[in-house]
Amino acid sequence: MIQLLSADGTRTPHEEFDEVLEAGGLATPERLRGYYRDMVMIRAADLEATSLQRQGQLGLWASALGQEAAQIGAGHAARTQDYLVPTYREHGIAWARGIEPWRLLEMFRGISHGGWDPHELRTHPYMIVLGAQAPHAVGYGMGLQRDGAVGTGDLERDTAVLALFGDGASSEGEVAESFTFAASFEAPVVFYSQNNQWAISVPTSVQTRVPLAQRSRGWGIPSVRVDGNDVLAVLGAVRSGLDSARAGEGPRFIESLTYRMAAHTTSDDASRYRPGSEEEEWAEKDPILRLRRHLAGLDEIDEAYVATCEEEAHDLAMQLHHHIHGMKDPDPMIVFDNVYSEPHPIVDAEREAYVQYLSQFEDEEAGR
Amino acid sequence: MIQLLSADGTRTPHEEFDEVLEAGGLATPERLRGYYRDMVMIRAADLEATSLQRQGQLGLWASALGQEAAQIGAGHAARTQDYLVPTYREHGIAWARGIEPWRLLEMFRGISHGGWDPHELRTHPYMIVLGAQAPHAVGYGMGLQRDGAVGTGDLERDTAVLALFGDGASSEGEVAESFTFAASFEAPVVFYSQNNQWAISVPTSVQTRVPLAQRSRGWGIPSVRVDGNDVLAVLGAVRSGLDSARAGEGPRFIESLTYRMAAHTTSDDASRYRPGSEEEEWAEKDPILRLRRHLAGLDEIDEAYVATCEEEAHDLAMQLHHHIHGMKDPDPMIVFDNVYSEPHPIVDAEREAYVQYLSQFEDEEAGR
Amino acid sequence: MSIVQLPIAKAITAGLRDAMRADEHVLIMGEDVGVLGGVFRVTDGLHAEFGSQRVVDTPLAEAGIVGTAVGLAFRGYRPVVEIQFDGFVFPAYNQITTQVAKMHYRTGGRVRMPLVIRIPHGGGIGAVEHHSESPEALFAHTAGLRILAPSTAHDAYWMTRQAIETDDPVIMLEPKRRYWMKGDVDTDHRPELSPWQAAVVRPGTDLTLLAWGPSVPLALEAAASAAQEDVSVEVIDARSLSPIDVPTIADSVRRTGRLLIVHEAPVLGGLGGEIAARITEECFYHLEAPVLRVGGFHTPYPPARTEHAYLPDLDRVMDGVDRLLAH
Amino acid sequence: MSIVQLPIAKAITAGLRDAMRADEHVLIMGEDVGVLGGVFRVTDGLHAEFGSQRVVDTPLAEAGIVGTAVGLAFRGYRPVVEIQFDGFVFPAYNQITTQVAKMHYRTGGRVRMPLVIRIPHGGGIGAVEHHSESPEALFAHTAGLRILAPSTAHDAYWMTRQAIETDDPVIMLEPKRRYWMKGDVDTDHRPELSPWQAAVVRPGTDLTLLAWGPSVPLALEAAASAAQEDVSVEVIDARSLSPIDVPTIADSVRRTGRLLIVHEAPVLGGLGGEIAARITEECFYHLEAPVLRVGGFHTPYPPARTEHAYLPDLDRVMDGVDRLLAH
Ligand SMILES: Cc1ncc(C[n+]2csc(CCOP(=O)(O)OP(=O)(O)O)c2C)c(N)n1
Ligand SMILES: Cc1ncc(C[n+]2csc(CCOP(=O)(O)OP(=O)(O)O)c2C)c(N)n1
Ligand SMILES: [Mg+2]
Ligand SMILES: [Mg+2]
Repeated sequence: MIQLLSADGTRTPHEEFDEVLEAGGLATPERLRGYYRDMVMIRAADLEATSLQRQGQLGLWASALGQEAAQIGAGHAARTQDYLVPTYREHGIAWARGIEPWRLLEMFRGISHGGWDPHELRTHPYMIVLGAQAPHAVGYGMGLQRDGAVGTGDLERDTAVLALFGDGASSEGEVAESFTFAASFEAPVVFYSQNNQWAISVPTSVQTRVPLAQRSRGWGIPSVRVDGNDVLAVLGAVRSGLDSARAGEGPRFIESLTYRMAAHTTSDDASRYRPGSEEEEWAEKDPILRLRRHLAGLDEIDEAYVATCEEEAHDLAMQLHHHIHGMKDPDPMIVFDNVYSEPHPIVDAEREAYVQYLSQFEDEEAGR
Repeated sequence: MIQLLSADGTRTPHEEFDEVLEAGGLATPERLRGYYRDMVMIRAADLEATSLQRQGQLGLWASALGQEAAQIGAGHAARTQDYLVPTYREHGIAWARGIEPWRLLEMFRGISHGGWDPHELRTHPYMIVLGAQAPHAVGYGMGLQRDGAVGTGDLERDTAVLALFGDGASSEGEVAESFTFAASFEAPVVFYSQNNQWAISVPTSVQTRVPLAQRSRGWGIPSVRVDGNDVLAVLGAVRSGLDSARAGEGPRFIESLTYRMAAHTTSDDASRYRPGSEEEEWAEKDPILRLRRHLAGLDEIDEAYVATCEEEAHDLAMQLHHHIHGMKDPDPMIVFDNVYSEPHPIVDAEREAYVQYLSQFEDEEAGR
Repeated sequence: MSIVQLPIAKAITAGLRDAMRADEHVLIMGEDVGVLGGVFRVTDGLHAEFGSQRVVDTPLAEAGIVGTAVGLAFRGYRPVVEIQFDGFVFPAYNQITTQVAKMHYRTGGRVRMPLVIRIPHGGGIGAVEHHSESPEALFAHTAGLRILAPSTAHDAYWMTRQAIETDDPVIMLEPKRRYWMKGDVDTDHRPELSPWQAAVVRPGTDLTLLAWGPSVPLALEAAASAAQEDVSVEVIDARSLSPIDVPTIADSVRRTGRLLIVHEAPVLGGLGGEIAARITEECFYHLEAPVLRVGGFHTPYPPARTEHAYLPDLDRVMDGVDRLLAH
Repeated sequence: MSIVQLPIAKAITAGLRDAMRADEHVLIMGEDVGVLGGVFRVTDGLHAEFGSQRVVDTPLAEAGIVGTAVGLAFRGYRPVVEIQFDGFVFPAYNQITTQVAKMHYRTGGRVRMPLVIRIPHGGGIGAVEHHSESPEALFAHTAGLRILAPSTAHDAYWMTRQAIETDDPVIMLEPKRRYWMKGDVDTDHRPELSPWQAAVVRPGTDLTLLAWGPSVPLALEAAASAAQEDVSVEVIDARSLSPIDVPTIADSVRRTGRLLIVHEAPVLGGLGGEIAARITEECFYHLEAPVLRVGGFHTPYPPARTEHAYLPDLDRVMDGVDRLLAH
């Protein structure tokens, strides 16, 4: 496992990744503070979402607590032109791509199935069907190849795809088929799996007996395993992978070892299947704490900055709170929208019949 | 690639496999002559089937020409109690398991979907949906584990499963999922892929950029690549794999490099996608010729034996010819049989209505 | 004590437990079915009682789950597979459609497939995408499968047992949003009614209302509501969706002359259409009105905060009743 | 020359070629579609003309084929995917049902899925298992998909082009056993009839006979045969199976009072049931008899030497006509 920051914040050099971080200006103190702030912000949003769920404002919430470095690092490792293909627990990725957190909350509230324009934000919709997004990522990469957007040598234009999935989802056949297509066509795709130790109640050992990183070697796809709670290791690995992919060197696979600190979702009770001691153990490896320790060691963070971040995070949580509490339920007629992009007589007839059906009640109410 | 017999019949020793062959008495001159005879027989049956298809007696035939060693070797490597899970081109496997060739022909003639009792012959039905049989093999192995039929140390009782699939089918997600299950549960399964270089018109290089044998390493499943036209290498690898699996040491994967000498099926025209020179090249590596050369080198075969084999093969072909030509079409009422094992009112009603419908014509004919 | 009050989920648990006690070849497989007891806790306690050889937390791969269950069935086991949510059955669709359904046929009756596929089914729980589907029509069209859809705790218990005892593959559609609805379960006396038969759960004379699974309580509510307007609605619980018990429905329609079918699945291409076609064929001269259907729209299952519009509710069922009676 | 005589397979080839010439974002993917030109030679010559970046021999994995096509569509491409045979579409069922069909909806209309999935469809070619299926009902139930089923060379050409031009995903069911049936194709003049509409292909007054794809020639044959007994059969080619053009069928049934539906798929749960239910609802007072259906049985597709019993043929269609007229 590659680690650049140990749990106490100590920095270990890593030839390849340090070069990549350096070249991209990704590890300047300012940037590091930025990652710290991002992680604090997204954690606050995450905690607020859980609380909103408890208040009945969301139907469900899938917390990414503990995976902040794995996501903020990967999100920032991508270049603007890259295309990111998340799962449903990718709030840090979303944040890094400029997707407002309330758009995520809307999905978990149950007012939309997808909250942003994938083209505009270069980020695929969240995906609940495990693994189903992986071939999309490869196909997108095959499109990039056909567009001449790979391997021209222009780092600001050449494009790669980051395909995310969990340790559990790694078992889905569609992920394996994605490896096959990516390897065969040398598609510019980095597969990035956050191994957060659990797929709901099932430990990673049920999905694989060997390190998950080894999986892609069966296709000859090079892989690394990084400490996913170490934002620098993640940044280095993902940037390096994406740059190699955009250069036309084919796919890579990264296993990012992290931990799902909360339950699977707000519907889940993690105490049924894992000991509190495990959670405590991982609390020691907290990605935010770690970066703060590192910054402190560099003398690049002060109490004021920490306080500002916390204040901003608090504000964000409040904003989300108010935004969600003030939210009206959608017009039920949206049910009929966007089923097709071109007119469809059956949908039109059903919409019309439903309008007519509803109008009865209006008549009734008017009649009262 | 492991080879025990080179194309000219020269024998190379191989520590592990020689031991296995020795222990099983699998490489005695008598056995070798038996394999030779089997391969000659099955090739004759195969050629006859192609000719029967040309005569309109079969709807289709998928020839296994060139894959005789890969199949006869694997079939005989299995112990009686083992369970074999074939594809649709496994005529040598079927032969080794005692499945009469006319049962295969019946399927390709279109009079049944499956010609034998899988329980009785410990051989799964032929499978046309590529890869779909692989999880069955693993599940069967999981059943063996639960039955206490694995790892007791009794080689005559402990049981393993041989799961067969082609180079093309190796790309199906269900095969990958089978690796996952087998690895996780340490199921007693040997995955055996005949890489015959082609999936219809698509070369193996489209399915994998690295040797196919490497595929299973992603799950930590040990693998070997053997010369599939070398009956001894196949015997050694498959027996060794199955014995290790039956001993409770978990799954293995074998890539068996061979060549589909005929077109994909009688509907296919291989000249559209591969050069005749390739076919010629592989003709040099013919598995039957090779074993005969080896036997000749050992001075363990004479003209009389060769002639007897050819006579027997000719007789078999004639038998098949007569059997198929004399075959009546099945009673169409079988369409309704075995849809369910317990009574089903819809099927019963449809059967009855069809009988009644048919009786109209009888009445008409009687009326004439 | 032979009668206990249980929620549907727990009735299924009891059915599974009793089946496992009765036959050691019964085993349970799926995602999170072990220590956790399933996301709906339907397998709660079974791992503790039967251990991990018989209650198997599998890798996360639905085709693999169903496919290995097929292999286990070949080996003489009776696997009960849990698909975590209706929306996640599709990765296993190939195995179910081309393998599970056809194995008995393609082996000429030599191999039986006593496999049960349990699927929490339907909407109305405010869930995120893919957690509220009603895919019954996508399975009923395929010969070789049987489909049961219990609507009461008693049926849930017995259908679980009977599905497991059946030598054909059975898909059990469990009414997710009614999992915590309680009912009396008599675990001692095998019901006289076959699981493959429909039940008239409320007799009536003006109109037949057919429903299954989660929609049965709604149908009963509608019948009660109609009764207040002196409309006598006969409610039939289909119970089995494959085979469909056409005779019981036809008997009723011959008496009432009118049929309304309610299901959560989209009306277009739903099972209601098949039933309507069959009943019309059998009862043509008894019908006072065309068979009408109330169900989901020809749209994907919508976001949770609009599902009340998508799902049949009392108003929409009553509207169907009114339209039917207006003929 | 604007009118050419082509077999259906070659009309599709021509449609693909012209679409690829017209729009460089159109590309073809599938098993053996490249150098070989597909097992039915439908993509013959396209690899030679457009090269392997636009005519892609993929790895052998249907979910991967459809799933990567989704990704290509996200990137602005218009992939035309070939599934080698109807029986092999099921490994891609998850992608088609949960992804392809729903992408436009779940992205709030922000992402379009101009994807075409070509499937050689139906039986009657004496094939081995899994090569003769008619799975249309397994797709028509899912909102978001469109389904076309051409029965003539002319429709085959134009529907191919129009399917590719459509911004929604389209499943093209190609009438496998009619691939070599020839017909005139006018490649210059866009047909006035929308691909989503049904066509009255033979007018008649006594009875409406609805069919699609490979069953249309059979329906025409039956109509000709009925004419000899002075029964006037109106034949409708459904052409589009999603959406179904209910108004055209209903218009006809209002005139004839009788509807017979013929399809190769099993009757139980087939699309015929949905159409019967809808037409009965719309034309209840015009119907002289219940809608009848002739189709496959509730069995897996049987071995080839018995498929003549399973498939609708002239005798079975005429039997349906007789039964319908007997009412
Ligand atoms: C195809 C499919 N099967 C099952 C589920 C139900 N499910 C949702 S999340 C989950 C566990 C996922 O684990 P992992 O991939 O490790 O991601 P994590 O939740 O740990 O982020 C399961 C089984 C699903 N969403 N999709
Ligand atoms: C799921 C599925 N997809 C497609 C096919 C059509 N098909 C039949 S054989 C074949 C090629 C198989 O190649 P391989 O696995 O290498 O086996 P081989 O034919 O070489 O023995 C294809 C594409 C199929 N039978 N099943
Ligand atoms: Mg996980
Ligand atoms: Mg091959």
